[in-house]
Amino acid sequence: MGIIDKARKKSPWIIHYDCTSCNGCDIETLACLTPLYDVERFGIINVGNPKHADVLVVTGSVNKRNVRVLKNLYNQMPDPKAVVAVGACACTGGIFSDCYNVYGGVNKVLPVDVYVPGCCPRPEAIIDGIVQAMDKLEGKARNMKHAASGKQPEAALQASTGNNNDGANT
Amino acid sequence: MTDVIKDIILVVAAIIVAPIIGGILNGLDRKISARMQNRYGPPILQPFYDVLKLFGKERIAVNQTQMVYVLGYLFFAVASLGMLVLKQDLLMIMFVLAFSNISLVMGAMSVRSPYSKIGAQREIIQMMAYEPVLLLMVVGVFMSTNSFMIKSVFDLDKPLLYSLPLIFIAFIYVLTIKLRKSPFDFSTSHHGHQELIKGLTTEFSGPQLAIIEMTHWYDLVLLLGLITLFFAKPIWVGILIALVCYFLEMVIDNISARVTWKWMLKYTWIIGIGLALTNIIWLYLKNRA
Amino acid sequence: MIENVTDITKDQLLGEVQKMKYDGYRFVTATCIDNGDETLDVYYHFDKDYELKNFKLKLQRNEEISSISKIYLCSVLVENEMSELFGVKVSGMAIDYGGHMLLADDSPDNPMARNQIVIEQKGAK
Amino acid sequence: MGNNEILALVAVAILLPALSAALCYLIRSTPTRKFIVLFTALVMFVVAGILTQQLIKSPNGKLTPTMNLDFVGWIIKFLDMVLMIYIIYTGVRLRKALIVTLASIQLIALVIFEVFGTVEEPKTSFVIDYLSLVMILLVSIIGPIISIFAMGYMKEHEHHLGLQKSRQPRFFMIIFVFLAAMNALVMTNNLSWMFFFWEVTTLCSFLLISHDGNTESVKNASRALWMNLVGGVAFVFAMIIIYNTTHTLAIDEIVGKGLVGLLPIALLCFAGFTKSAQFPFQSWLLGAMVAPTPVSALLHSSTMVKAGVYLIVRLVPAYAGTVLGTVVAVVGGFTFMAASAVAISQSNGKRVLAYSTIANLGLIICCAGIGNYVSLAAAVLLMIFHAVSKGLLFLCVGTIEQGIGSRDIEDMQGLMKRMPFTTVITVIGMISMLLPPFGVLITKWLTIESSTSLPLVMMFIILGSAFTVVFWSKWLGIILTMSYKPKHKIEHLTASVKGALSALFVGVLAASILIVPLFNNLIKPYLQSLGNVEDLPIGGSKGGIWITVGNAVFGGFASLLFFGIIFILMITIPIFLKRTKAESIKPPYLCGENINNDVRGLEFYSPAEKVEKVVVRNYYLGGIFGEKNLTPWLNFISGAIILIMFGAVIK
Amino acid sequence: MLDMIKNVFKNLGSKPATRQYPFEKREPFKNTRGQVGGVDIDTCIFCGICSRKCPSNAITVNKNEKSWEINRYKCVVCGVCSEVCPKKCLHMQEDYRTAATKMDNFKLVQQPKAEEPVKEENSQQ
Amino acid sequence: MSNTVIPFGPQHPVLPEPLHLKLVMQDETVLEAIPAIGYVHRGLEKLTETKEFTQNVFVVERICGICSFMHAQAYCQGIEELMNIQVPDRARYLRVIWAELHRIHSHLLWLGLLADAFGFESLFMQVWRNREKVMDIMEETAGSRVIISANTIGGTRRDISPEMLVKITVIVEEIREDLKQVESVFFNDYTVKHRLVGVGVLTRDVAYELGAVGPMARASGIKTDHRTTGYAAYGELDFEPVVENDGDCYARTVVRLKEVYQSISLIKQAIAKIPAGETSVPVKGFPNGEVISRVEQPRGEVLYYMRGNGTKNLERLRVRTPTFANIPTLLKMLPGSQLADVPVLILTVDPCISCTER
Repeated sequence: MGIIDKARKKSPWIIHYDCTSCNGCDIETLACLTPLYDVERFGIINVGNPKHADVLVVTGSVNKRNVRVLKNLYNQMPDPKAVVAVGACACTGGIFSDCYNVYGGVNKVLPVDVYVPGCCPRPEAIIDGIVQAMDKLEGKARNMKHAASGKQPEAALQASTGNNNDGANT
Repeated sequence: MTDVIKDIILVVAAIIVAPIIGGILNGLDRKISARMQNRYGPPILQPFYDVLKLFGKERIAVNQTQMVYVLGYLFFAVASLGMLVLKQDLLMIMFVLAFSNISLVMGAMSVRSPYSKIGAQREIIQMMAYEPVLLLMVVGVFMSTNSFMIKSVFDLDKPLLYSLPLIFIAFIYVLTIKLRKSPFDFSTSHHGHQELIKGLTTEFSGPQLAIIEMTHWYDLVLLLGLITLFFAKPIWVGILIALVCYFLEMVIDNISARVTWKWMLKYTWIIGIGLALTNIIWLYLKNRA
Repeated sequence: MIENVTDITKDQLLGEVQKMKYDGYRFVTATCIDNGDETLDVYYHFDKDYELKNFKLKLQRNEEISSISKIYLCSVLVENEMSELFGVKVSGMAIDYGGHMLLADDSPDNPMARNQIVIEQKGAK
Repeated sequence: MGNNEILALVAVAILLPALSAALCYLIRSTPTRKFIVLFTALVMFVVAGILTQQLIKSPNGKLTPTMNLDFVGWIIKFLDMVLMIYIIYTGVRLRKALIVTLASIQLIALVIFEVFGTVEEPKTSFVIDYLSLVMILLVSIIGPIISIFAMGYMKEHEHHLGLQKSRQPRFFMIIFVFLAAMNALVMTNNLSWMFFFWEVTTLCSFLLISHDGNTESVKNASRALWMNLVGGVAFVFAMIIIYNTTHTLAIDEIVGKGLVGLLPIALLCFAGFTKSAQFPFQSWLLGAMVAPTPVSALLHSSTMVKAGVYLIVRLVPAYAGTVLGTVVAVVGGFTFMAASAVAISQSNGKRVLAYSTIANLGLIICCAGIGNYVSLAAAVLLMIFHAVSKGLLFLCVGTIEQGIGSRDIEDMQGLMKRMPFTTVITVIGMISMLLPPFGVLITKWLTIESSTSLPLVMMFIILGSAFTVVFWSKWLGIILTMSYKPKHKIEHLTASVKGALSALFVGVLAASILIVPLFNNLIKPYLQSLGNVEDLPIGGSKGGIWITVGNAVFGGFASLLFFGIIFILMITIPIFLKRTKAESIKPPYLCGENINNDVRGLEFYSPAEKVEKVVVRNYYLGGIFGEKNLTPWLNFISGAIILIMFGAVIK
Repeated sequence: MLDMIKNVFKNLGSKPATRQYPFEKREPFKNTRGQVGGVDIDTCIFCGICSRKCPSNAITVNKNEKSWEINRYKCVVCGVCSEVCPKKCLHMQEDYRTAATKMDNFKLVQQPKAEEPVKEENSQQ
Repeated sequence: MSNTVIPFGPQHPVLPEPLHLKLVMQDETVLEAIPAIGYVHRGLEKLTETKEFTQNVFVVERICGICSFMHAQAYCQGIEELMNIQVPDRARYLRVIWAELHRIHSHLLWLGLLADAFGFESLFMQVWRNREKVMDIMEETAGSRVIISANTIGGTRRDISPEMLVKITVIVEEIREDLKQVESVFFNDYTVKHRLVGVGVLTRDVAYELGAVGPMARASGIKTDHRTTGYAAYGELDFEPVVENDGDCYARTVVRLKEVYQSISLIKQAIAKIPAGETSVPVKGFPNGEVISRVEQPRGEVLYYMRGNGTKNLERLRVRTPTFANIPTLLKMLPGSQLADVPVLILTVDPCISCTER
């Protein structure tokens, strides 16, 4: 298993979701991909699909409509996974924490692993954040192995299929 | 009996060596592409890290059958590689390769996910575009060797390239589609920045994705092997040409935008089939004369 | 400080807007202001050659106005926004988001309306 | 066995179904009918089996029971007239001048030719060689199985239509008459008899298409009738020309002599085109899809339409290597490509199957036209594989239609959860049409390998097979779509339906797995009978089919090895799957807008917080392959090719 | 079609533009607003202007406790606090703040006679 | 026959921002597309009512991180007009310089994203590599890369030193050189043109009727550019709006690319003409009354409506951002397009969803 743990650290795939960011953090996250910073050096790829991703990079505070999207995305990511909150808004809600449509930081909705402060954070800071998140994944993977044995995929299903059972929708 | 044992050893060796070569080539591709974009790029072993990591991920599924298709994809790709190594019927290799692809398409269509399904539809259209060219290539090989067995390609004293120059170009053309390189990366793309997210592979994750990734490596080796056929003697020249072609694909990848599938269909048929057919008719006339 | 403001009533609205369209004006946007005394001001801004023309419409809360989206389709967004954030009733919008263009289910209703502020602040503290 | 025993067997093969037909019509009790159907089926199996055994034992690969019964000839002549008059009557009743005209032409020509002329009937009325045997096996095995299926199906069908009085007696009568006619058609050596049975099948087809009696079915049936009558007219004139030039109507002589001149052969091929619904005559077969599914399965895919290709394959020695052969290959190849292309745009399951049938018939005709040993082997193999697979698929679609109330492909999503038994069989049936190592693909491979002498035809086949992949895999994908959810079964199949499906399913698998013995025992002797060659370029050994030139193998595929590996995989994959069982079930990706707790991912939040269903339809590429745009062009081109064919043979 | 090819080969031939970040750090520009460095707690008079002017309310000043506290994860690094500070004891730092796995407020308390401010900040990786 | 109905966004890798579309398609032809916004709605207009009007500068900057400077500029210019503040000349020029730097950064960003949307990764990389130079200027002059917070009511918060001004001229010239290399790709490359020419055509009349602004309108042949009214120092600089007449995606690309050159020229003119002196004047009193302020952002004209009531808080601040005006064009452009063109079409609007929703 050691080799997989090693590989895990070298290949963090991220999914970036812009909650209510002002685009500042988004463009800095995107700037990480560009030649000057080139996070692919660390194996980081912006895959854009929760099913493939290891790290969820969230920018911006969570607003009331985004909550479900964020939860869905997180739910669809396979373990071990980490959440990185990028920017003041994602950490605490920042300047918008008093707005009526804002819940607050990402930690109100998801377990955040790494906080990257700043408005906007420098690309370097974002790289640091993702690298830190990778370190946390190792511990998470260990927990996952313990939990896996007792897990029942059907259990979640039973709870949820009650609402629509019409055959035409199979 | 020794022949059979030799064959088995050959196939097993191919099965073990191919993904390593494929992975390294893939890593080189990423590195060189990065350099073409003025970036430093990932380490060459990056594809292996990715696959290993994916094997260590949680196994999530959308339905119970996905894994079957993924295994089908892998198995038939391996089988066609095995047939290549054993120098079997080229036409059948193409059919088995198509089967492998259809298996992936079925896997993508088996889930109720819009992007995966649309990706599958596009993949089917891609297959419709490149299959005729591949089959025509096989026919071209037949016309110059008078046999469908790959063995006879190696028995030929003149490289195939001399008699099939146009088909070679057509093959390079469809290779871009097969390798899912820009401008034809619309059923799935290496980077998710396209309208279908990851298209075909959207719903595959963890070990499933790892197997798909490995199958791509097998595919890559197989396709480069097919290029090698065009210059089978001496074999190192063929391999060199295959690598040059692979480099060419990287360049094409980096100098073009993604086109639409309608364009692809139209031009693959016009250019690909046109070139291949011209070549075949030329051979046909030459053979009759 | 705003030039070219014309006061109109809500019955004149559609006619005046139609006239603006004939005159080749571009619809810029509409602005809704809650005066805090159960009245709302709605400005409709039009532009031609960098010159703004504004219609000012004074409304009682709960008054209904008709949508101008049949004349200027692009007013759809701003009208939806008005009805969501201020509770202005707008009838006949080309696309009606039903109060869910910007706001989610559990967002406060008409958050920009003044009577809401008090409740909001109380709730917050 | 002696001559008389074999003659008796032939008589049983023809007369027993005819008798059963009469009984079915007369005895209107359901249990009795069931018994008759089962009994007839059993006898037909046995007869086919004995015939096979006898043929394999026979020294020259031919069974030629002779008989000196002139009155049989007269009975058939008489029945011929009756048949024509009945068709004219039908034409009058339907007010279709075209039908009346065509039938009248045939009647007049026949009367002049047969009654007033002095026609000498051939001595050997029946010749059973390996080609006939293949057809007999198809008719006598698939036919009864489909009849058994029809028992369960028609009950449900009539229940669905809400009929007061069952029309099943009539239905089964026609089916059995058809089986009798079909058996006779492939066994007879007399061209004029063949013509009679040919027209009987046409009439049966007409009656069965219009079985439900609504306007659409009657309209389509009458179209089928007149198109087939066009072929009939060609047949009659071919017959007359042949007799006038060679003074014989014995098919083996006509074929063997090769002195007939190409025109009558071309006319016969033309008749074959109409019967096999080649472009531009494809519309009748598509219209025939309104008939109850067993009819589609039996007449319009497995057997009757094979009569056309049977005739064309039978005539191969007469035109192989001539310009006619080339044109026939072009017609077939073009139909294969065109029908496959149009099939892409179809969303109605039965129509897709119909187009696929047309395409495969085209491929058989194309193989016949190419006319070398490899392609002929492919033609006969394809006749077998296609009949089994397509018969099965039609039955499956019929069952699915009764299960879910639709034959639209798009409605078949998630079928796996609802009708698991039917779905598995359907999927295997489709795979057998499409993928290695199943037989249909092997024949496609053989065709391509043998068509290299005709680049144009080869391109048609290659394009056609690319299109084939498209429409099959689209459909397969829809059927296999499912979400993670416990089974939701609505499948209730009667024993007859289940039995028939299983039987054909076993047939599909057996045919593909036993391809080597099949080849060695049926096709190889057939090929050898064509030219008495010892050294065939194609052979079955080492678990597969190999094409050789001299001692060198130039193409080959060990399908048995492949089946073996698949079998091993089928055992190991479940074990592997168990080890890699999913740890959790996640809904599909819907851009994050999934409805809460909906692991199946059927719905998403759309604008304004509404809940909307996710619908993903297949691509039908209407702009490129649309039936309406494409058909006129394709008809025009194929019509032109046929005209060229006649032009080429007349000059 | 081949307009990009020149660029691609030029890039291939030249050194990548990538700055090998963790191994090669760039000196921050002068006067960059990296983060609020903190307050010179001994000179601070706890007037609270910085707290009032802070647009995101990240700073808390407690006159009684004599404490100055900043939530760096709420701070938008606008630099207003250092501009408005009457004693100019609040200063901005040029280096950016690194990521952390826990959010902690940075609190400084003026000790009546102590030399050093008490730091309650958690260590960062 | 039912049609394909799929969600597109809010989380979608091709859209950097959460925009949701319900797409109704047949094969891949879009029949109907209904955009949904609200994923970035924070309630910023309300927030400005509770903050002091001086603090609001920082709030409006964070409406959008890409055109943050222009938001602050529009706000400040409005308040200055309301309170009759005369901004020093140097500050007016500095505003022009920073604003044009922002325009370059925004357009380059957009060009990169567009390249990414049509699958041209290496082009994306080249354009964004160039953009980093602008970001460096921002950081060096204003102290921050993206949200530079350089504006304040009554002027600018920082000055740019003369040496730095010279350096800026050199760097923008470098940017022009670099951009020239990729220009031909955008203008001439076959595959790029294949994806852009004739896609999403918006005729002049339709664009005008839908209220399109900025490059969207200019690409459709409407000669509108609010800078020509001469706010800040634009009146003293020489430029002409870039106008194209085709109204398709290609025209929009051309307009934006040419505007980068225009901005470079404006910066150089401004640096040449910039007077010495103070950069800000002190502000006293509170705003009272109503005012409308308009500024040309990279995406088009932004409209600020402000009403003060003589207290430190504003009574109402309304922002009509350019994307808000441009989104309705999507309603006309998307139906009938191909699925593959949807991202390109959305991007050519250059949507700034956080602007739109505030």
